[in-house]
Amino acid sequence: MNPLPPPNTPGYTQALLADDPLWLTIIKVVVVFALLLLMTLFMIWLERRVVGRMQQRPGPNWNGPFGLLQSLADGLKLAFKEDIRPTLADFPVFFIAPVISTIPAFVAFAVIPLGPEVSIFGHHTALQVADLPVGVLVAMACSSVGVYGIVLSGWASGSPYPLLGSLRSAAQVISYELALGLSIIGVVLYAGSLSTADIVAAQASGWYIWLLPVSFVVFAISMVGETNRAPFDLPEAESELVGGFHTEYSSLKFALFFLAEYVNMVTLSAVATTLFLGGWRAPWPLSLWAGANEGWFPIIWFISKMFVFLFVYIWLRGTLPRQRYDQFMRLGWKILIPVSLVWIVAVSALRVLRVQYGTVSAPVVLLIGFVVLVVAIVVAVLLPDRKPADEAPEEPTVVSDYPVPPLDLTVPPPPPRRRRSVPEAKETAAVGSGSPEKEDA
Amino acid sequence: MQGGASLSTALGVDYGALAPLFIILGVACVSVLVEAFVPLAQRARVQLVLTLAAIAVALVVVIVRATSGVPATIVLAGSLSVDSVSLFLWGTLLALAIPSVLMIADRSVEAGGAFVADPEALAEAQERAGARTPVTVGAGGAGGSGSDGAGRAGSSRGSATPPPEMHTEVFPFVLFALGGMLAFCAANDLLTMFVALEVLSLPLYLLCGLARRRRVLSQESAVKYFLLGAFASAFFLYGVALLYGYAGSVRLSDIAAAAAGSLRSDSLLYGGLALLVVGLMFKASVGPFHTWTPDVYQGAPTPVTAFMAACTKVAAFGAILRVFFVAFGPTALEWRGVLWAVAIASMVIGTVLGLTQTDLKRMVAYSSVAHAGFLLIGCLAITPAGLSGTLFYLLAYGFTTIAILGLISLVRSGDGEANHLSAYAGLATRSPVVAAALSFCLLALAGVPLTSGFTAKFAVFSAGLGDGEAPLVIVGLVCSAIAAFFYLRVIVMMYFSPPAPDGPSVSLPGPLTTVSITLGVVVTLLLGVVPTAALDWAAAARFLG
Amino acid sequence: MSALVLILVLLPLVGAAVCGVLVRGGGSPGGDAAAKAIGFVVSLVELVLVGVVWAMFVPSAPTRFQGEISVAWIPAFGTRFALGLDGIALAMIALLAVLVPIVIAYTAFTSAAEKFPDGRGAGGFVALMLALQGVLVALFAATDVFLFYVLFEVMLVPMYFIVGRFGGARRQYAAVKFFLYSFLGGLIMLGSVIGIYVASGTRLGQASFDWATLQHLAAQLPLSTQIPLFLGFFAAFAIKAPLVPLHTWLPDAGAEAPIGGGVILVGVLDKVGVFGFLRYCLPLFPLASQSLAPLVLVLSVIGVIYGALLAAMQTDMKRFVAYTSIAHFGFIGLGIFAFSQQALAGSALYMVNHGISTAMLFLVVGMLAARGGSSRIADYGGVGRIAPVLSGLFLVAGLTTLSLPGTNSFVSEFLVLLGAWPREPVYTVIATVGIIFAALYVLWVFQRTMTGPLRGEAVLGGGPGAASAVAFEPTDGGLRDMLEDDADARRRARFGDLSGREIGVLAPLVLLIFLLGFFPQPVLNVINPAVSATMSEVGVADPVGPNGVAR
Amino acid sequence: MSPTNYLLLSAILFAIGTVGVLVRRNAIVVFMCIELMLNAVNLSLVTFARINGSLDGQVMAFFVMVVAAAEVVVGLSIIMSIFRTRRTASVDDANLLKY
Amino acid sequence: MQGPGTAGLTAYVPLLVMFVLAGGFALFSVTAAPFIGPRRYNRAKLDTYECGIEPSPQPLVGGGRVPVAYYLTAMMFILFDVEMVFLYPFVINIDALGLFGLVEVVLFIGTVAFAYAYVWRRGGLDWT
Repeated sequence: MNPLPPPNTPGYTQALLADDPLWLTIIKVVVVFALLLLMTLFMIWLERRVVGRMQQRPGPNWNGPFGLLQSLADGLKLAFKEDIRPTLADFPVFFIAPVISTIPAFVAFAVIPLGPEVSIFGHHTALQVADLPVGVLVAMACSSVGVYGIVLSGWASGSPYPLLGSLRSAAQVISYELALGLSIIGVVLYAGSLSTADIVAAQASGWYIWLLPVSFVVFAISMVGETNRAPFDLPEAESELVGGFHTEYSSLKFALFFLAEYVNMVTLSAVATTLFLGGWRAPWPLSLWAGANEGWFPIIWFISKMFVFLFVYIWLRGTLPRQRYDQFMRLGWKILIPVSLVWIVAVSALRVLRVQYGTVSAPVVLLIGFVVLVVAIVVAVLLPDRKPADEAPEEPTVVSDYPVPPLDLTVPPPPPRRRRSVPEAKETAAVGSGSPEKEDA
Repeated sequence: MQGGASLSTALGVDYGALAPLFIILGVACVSVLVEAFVPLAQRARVQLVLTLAAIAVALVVVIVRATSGVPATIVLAGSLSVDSVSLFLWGTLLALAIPSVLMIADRSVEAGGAFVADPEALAEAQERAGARTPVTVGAGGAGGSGSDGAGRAGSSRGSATPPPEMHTEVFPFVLFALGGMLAFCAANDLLTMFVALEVLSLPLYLLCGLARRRRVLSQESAVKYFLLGAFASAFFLYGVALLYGYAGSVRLSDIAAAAAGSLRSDSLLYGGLALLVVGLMFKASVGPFHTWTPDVYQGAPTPVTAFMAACTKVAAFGAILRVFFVAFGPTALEWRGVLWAVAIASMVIGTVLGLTQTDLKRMVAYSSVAHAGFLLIGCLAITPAGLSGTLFYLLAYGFTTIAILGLISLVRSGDGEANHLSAYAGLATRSPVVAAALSFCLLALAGVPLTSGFTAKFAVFSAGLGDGEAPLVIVGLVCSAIAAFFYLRVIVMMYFSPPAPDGPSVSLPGPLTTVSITLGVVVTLLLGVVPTAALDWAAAARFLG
Repeated sequence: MSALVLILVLLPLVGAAVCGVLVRGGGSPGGDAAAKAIGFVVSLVELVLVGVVWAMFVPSAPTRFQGEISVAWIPAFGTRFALGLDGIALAMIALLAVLVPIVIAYTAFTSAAEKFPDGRGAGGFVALMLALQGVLVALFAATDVFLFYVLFEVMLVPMYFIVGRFGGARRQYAAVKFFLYSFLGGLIMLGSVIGIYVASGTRLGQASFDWATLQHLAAQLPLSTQIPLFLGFFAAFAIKAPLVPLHTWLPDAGAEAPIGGGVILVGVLDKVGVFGFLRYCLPLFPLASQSLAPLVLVLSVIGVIYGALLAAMQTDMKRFVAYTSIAHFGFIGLGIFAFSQQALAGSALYMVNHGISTAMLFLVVGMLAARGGSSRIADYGGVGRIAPVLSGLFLVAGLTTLSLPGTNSFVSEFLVLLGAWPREPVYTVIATVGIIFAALYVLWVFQRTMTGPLRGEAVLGGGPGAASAVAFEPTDGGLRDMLEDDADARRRARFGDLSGREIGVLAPLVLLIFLLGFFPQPVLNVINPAVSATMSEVGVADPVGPNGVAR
Repeated sequence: MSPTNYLLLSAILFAIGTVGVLVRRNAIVVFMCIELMLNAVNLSLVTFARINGSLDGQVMAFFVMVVAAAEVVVGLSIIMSIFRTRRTASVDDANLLKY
Repeated sequence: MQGPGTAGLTAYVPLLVMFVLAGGFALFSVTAAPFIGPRRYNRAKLDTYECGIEPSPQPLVGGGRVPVAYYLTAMMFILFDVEMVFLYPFVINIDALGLFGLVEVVLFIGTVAFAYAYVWRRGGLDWT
């Protein structure tokens, strides 16, 4: 391979990892894999505890210290449940769908840099399974491949609820993947590279959360949408779709979907950390001490940052009611996407100006004009919509052919102020306490 | 176009040269916004005015540039070549687009327009009708555009409520297609050509499926056109890839250079050429690659058929000319034989199958296949005469076809157009003017002197004979003699046979259609009697390698 | 004079336009009548103008053409709108100018005007006829090959509509057949036109369509290139002036066309073919025409015999006329490709005479058919008894058709045979047999229809009287005479003799027949210079001396 | 391994797509075969770019992707419309238009 | 965009390993499940789950009519996804492209914004 470029320059980690012997790679992979499994078990426990605490109840506290083994017990119990294959199911697909949704969740984590250069058994390497020139894209690709598992599972179940659930989840994942990708663009712009390690290296001077707040917010929101988590857990909205896409699944197949969901959470939190929170870099006061970014310490910083996100996940679930599907899509299509588009234009405009002209000159004004134009268009778009007439003939289609519950319960859209009104607060509790039963299915 | 570095070198964009293209595409985008923001009541009018204005301005720009003698340039990092040929083709395309747009916009022949009802208009119509029946899901239009109205508009036609307005999206479609055509026949590298090909095809696919009457027929034609079109463009693309592998560039001139002096194996070159030609021939509905033509011509709304028949042919043959002359001129001797066969096949197929048709639109389709063969004769003569002849032929043929289809769209029975030959029995007694115009145009297609058809045929054939294509020319002459038969059959029907008592009615065309038909007929006559100006302009056209 | 030529072309077209507008606009009987009147007047004016031109025409002029006009038309192709008259063209134009008013008068004004299909008025017919005349005049006068070709094709359109709109029962079939044959021929010719254009481009450096230029070019063209080009032209002309294998459209068209249309079709339109031989095939491709002459001669002679035989076998009078003219065209072809001054002159004169005689025959047949309502020979018999004038004129027409000495045809036919003898004795002899056949078929038809006792559906009308007549036929003298007188009386009432107008229509033709029969000289004077010019262009020595004795 | 193999692969894929288009009768499947052809072209484009050592091929692949996407949108909408009209996506059932 | 001659495919080996490991795990689970778990036959259990009621006759699996809105969403997704794909290379070498590139990208985004506005106004994004 080509000689090592100097440290902290783009491509350094790539070159470093390129020299990894196979055994080292395998070790890393196994470790990461185990880490993810453990994180899943721990997350389930943590979620139930935290949500329980938020709802003034203990949550699981019987098996093991603080009920830590509860989720392990659940997993084992699932393994010993009967594996049901519905007669109408398209068996091969039904069989392979959980696998498809599981694999990418794990693979995506491989590109996450957990720490700087260390020496393992005397071999110099970076705490990262793989650093690719297109690392970020790999992460995104994996997250979007995962949806295949969901869609196929719903399709293969041969039953209306899973079908609709999978359709919903497909629509939702692709919608929010757009926002996700657009928000990443800002980061890539400043880092000038798609390699995760380079991005982390580029944040030495400052985290991108400060530089690109809008991108961060968009990413955070769409991260939740991407993982089908509350308040965006519409694919498995019990109140509408029974179990959603995994209605017909049981036993370990069900467990795999569950696993995939939580691993996705972890992975995306890790990605968010890498992109916006400086990855394994020590937070501010600690970063004053040079040693904080050396050796094995950074793993601590990284995991703790990651847990911030994970906690927010749980927190959201505990507090927010599930959105209605149209509200949810509106949020994604009518707010996140235009905002991030405008944001990208603005950021790149500023970037170009800073690089090319120190000062503001005539073409700059013209350019601002362009940006304003785009903004104006988007604003014009934000005008109050007319009642769209062309959906009217479609509704009978939805209910036409065979008895499915109408996709969008025609609830009259409540004025925004009545969002946090009493009955919906009740629903919050319902949702919050809804999840444990789901696990004990 | 050519990767990052050369992009920045291409900063200097010659806006003067590209003005027509920019105008058309820009206005296309604007008209999308019009669709979005202008209320339903004014939409159709605004769209029509906007579109016509754009085309007219672009035409003026082209003419000014062509007459002012600005030297030919290659713009946008060598992707477009604005030479005299491009200008001629642009002028032709824009000139042909005007009558087509007029026909498309016309709402007098078919009440409410020839296209599917606009969902909003449909909703309003239903409110007006008091929403008697629950909406039945009829033909779902493109992208869920509620063409459910089709069936409904048809059913509620008898009732008092006027049929709802048509989809005004057709105008942006037409503009985008037009822009694609402009780029297609001026493309100087194969990648641009491919992109332009798609830009011109995709809107056409959609337009074909939007007929207000005979939804299923129309949608079928759209599906067929789309599938076959995508198939052909895949071939085109593979050809591009092979040529890129051969020459290391997709620039036409580079390919020519590589072909001229290279020791590489020519298998890539000729394989690429073959695949490329397949794609192009498909678009031009030549010879064995014509299978989509009759179906699409029949199924598509007649104004769209006119637009396709005229403009697509011009664009496609413009591209064919450019490829043959600029990229493969040096190696002409090696590949010309094959294309001779193609040309002959096209002429024979078009003629023989045309004899068996009883549907007028299908007949026009097959005649267009035959005409494609004649045009190919001109293209295969890699000489200035061949070039100018083909260009002139395109101009003449386009106007005649538009006029014919416009006239066809006038003959209507209870449910939409009556295209069957028998419907034309005794048309002359019922509406002499229409019959006269139609028979004049048919004679023009047959190539009777004093019509543009004859002048064009003469130009092409003389060019072909001058380049030693005697066999082709003879076949062409024989074919046009045979083809005269099925044109005459229509005239016989119209003039000599007594009108059927319950025959179709000839709807009185509104101003728009009238203008476009008149334009077509007049140009056909002028190009037949005093073609000098056009011929000179065509003769002055030269490629900029 | 040039202006005059131009007017000759434009006047009928304008007239046609006016009539057309009148008919289209009104469709009312008023418009129709006005159209007829105007059309007739226009054709008369045209006739007068032709007379003037004839007077101004100088036979001894040195130039090939007189009264030339030449305007650039399509520079890109080097075509010019060029007109000019030589003797033959002038003769043809004159013939046309004579026939058109007669036809119009017959169609528009005689009581026996045909009942056109589904009540179409004669106005449209007049308009089409004038248009046809304009095109034909331009065609004969054209001195630009391209222009000639264009008119050659355009000529079809009005004729197509004349046959198709105003013809008999199977008119559609006939019209389409006519159009397709001619159009096919035209396209083959187009090939040759383009070919000679390209050839001139390569030979002379700059391509041209000018007749004179191409004629000079002819000297340079090798035989190998001349032959295909010649064949192209020849095919078109052979179809137009039906030589035998290509003649099948003519009987149909002739039979189905309205009488007036038939007159112009057979009388003038077909002459375009032989005119083409004289004007284009021979001068432009001399070598080819010499080497291919035997082919043409064979065809012509076959045409003579074949036409005669089939004419004799016809059961329909119109078809009969058509076949007779096929036989005559055989003679003309023979005369042309015999390459001698006399034969050529004879053919040229024959073109005129045949026009007149065929017109005569057609008209008479038409009048007969108009009375009997049928054109089958078998439907008539003994017409002479009830319509003596008609039968007399029929006889005149027949005699000129079989070219009895003293009628016009005799002169031309004699000239042809005389001129053809020294070079082509064999063909001449065979052709002479045709004359005998001609006598046969003409007289046989006359005898069957005009003489003898009254017979036939058309005459007897199949009424009760008819039955009685048949019944009483073989009884003895006195009673028969009485019965017959009264029967004749009855039938005269049903089947009148020619009206004054009809006689007026036929009179000029009869006059011409005998006039040209005794004094062909004026026409010959006009024709001869053109003929000799053609001879020199072909470049063969005249085998016949000035005094008509073979060298 | 040598780039030629990639070219072979792309040729094979292209052929498979072609055969599929010609053989299969379901509009959607035909459509997928066409997409397969396009991607085969992409492969060969990228390979040629590697051979020629220029980026143009990859850029072209980008354009092809875009075009393919546009085609997917348009094609799906058309096929869906006829599917909703006739409840079938088989090309054979679309037989109102006789040749 | 990385030109030819980067680290090549070896950099992807770890991903492959991870893929194999996760895949093996998942496959093992799904195949093992039937053998570990009990099997008590019960027709109702194998029926389609419809809240306990007798399942109504089904159309072909997946052959049911899918609401148009989903197709629309898919198409919009393709549209924007392609846009995104083009934005990445742009931002990677934004400095090289400079002002021209910026103008182009603004035009590009603007063009997509037109379509976006159209879909929005015509209710393509509304689910009610």
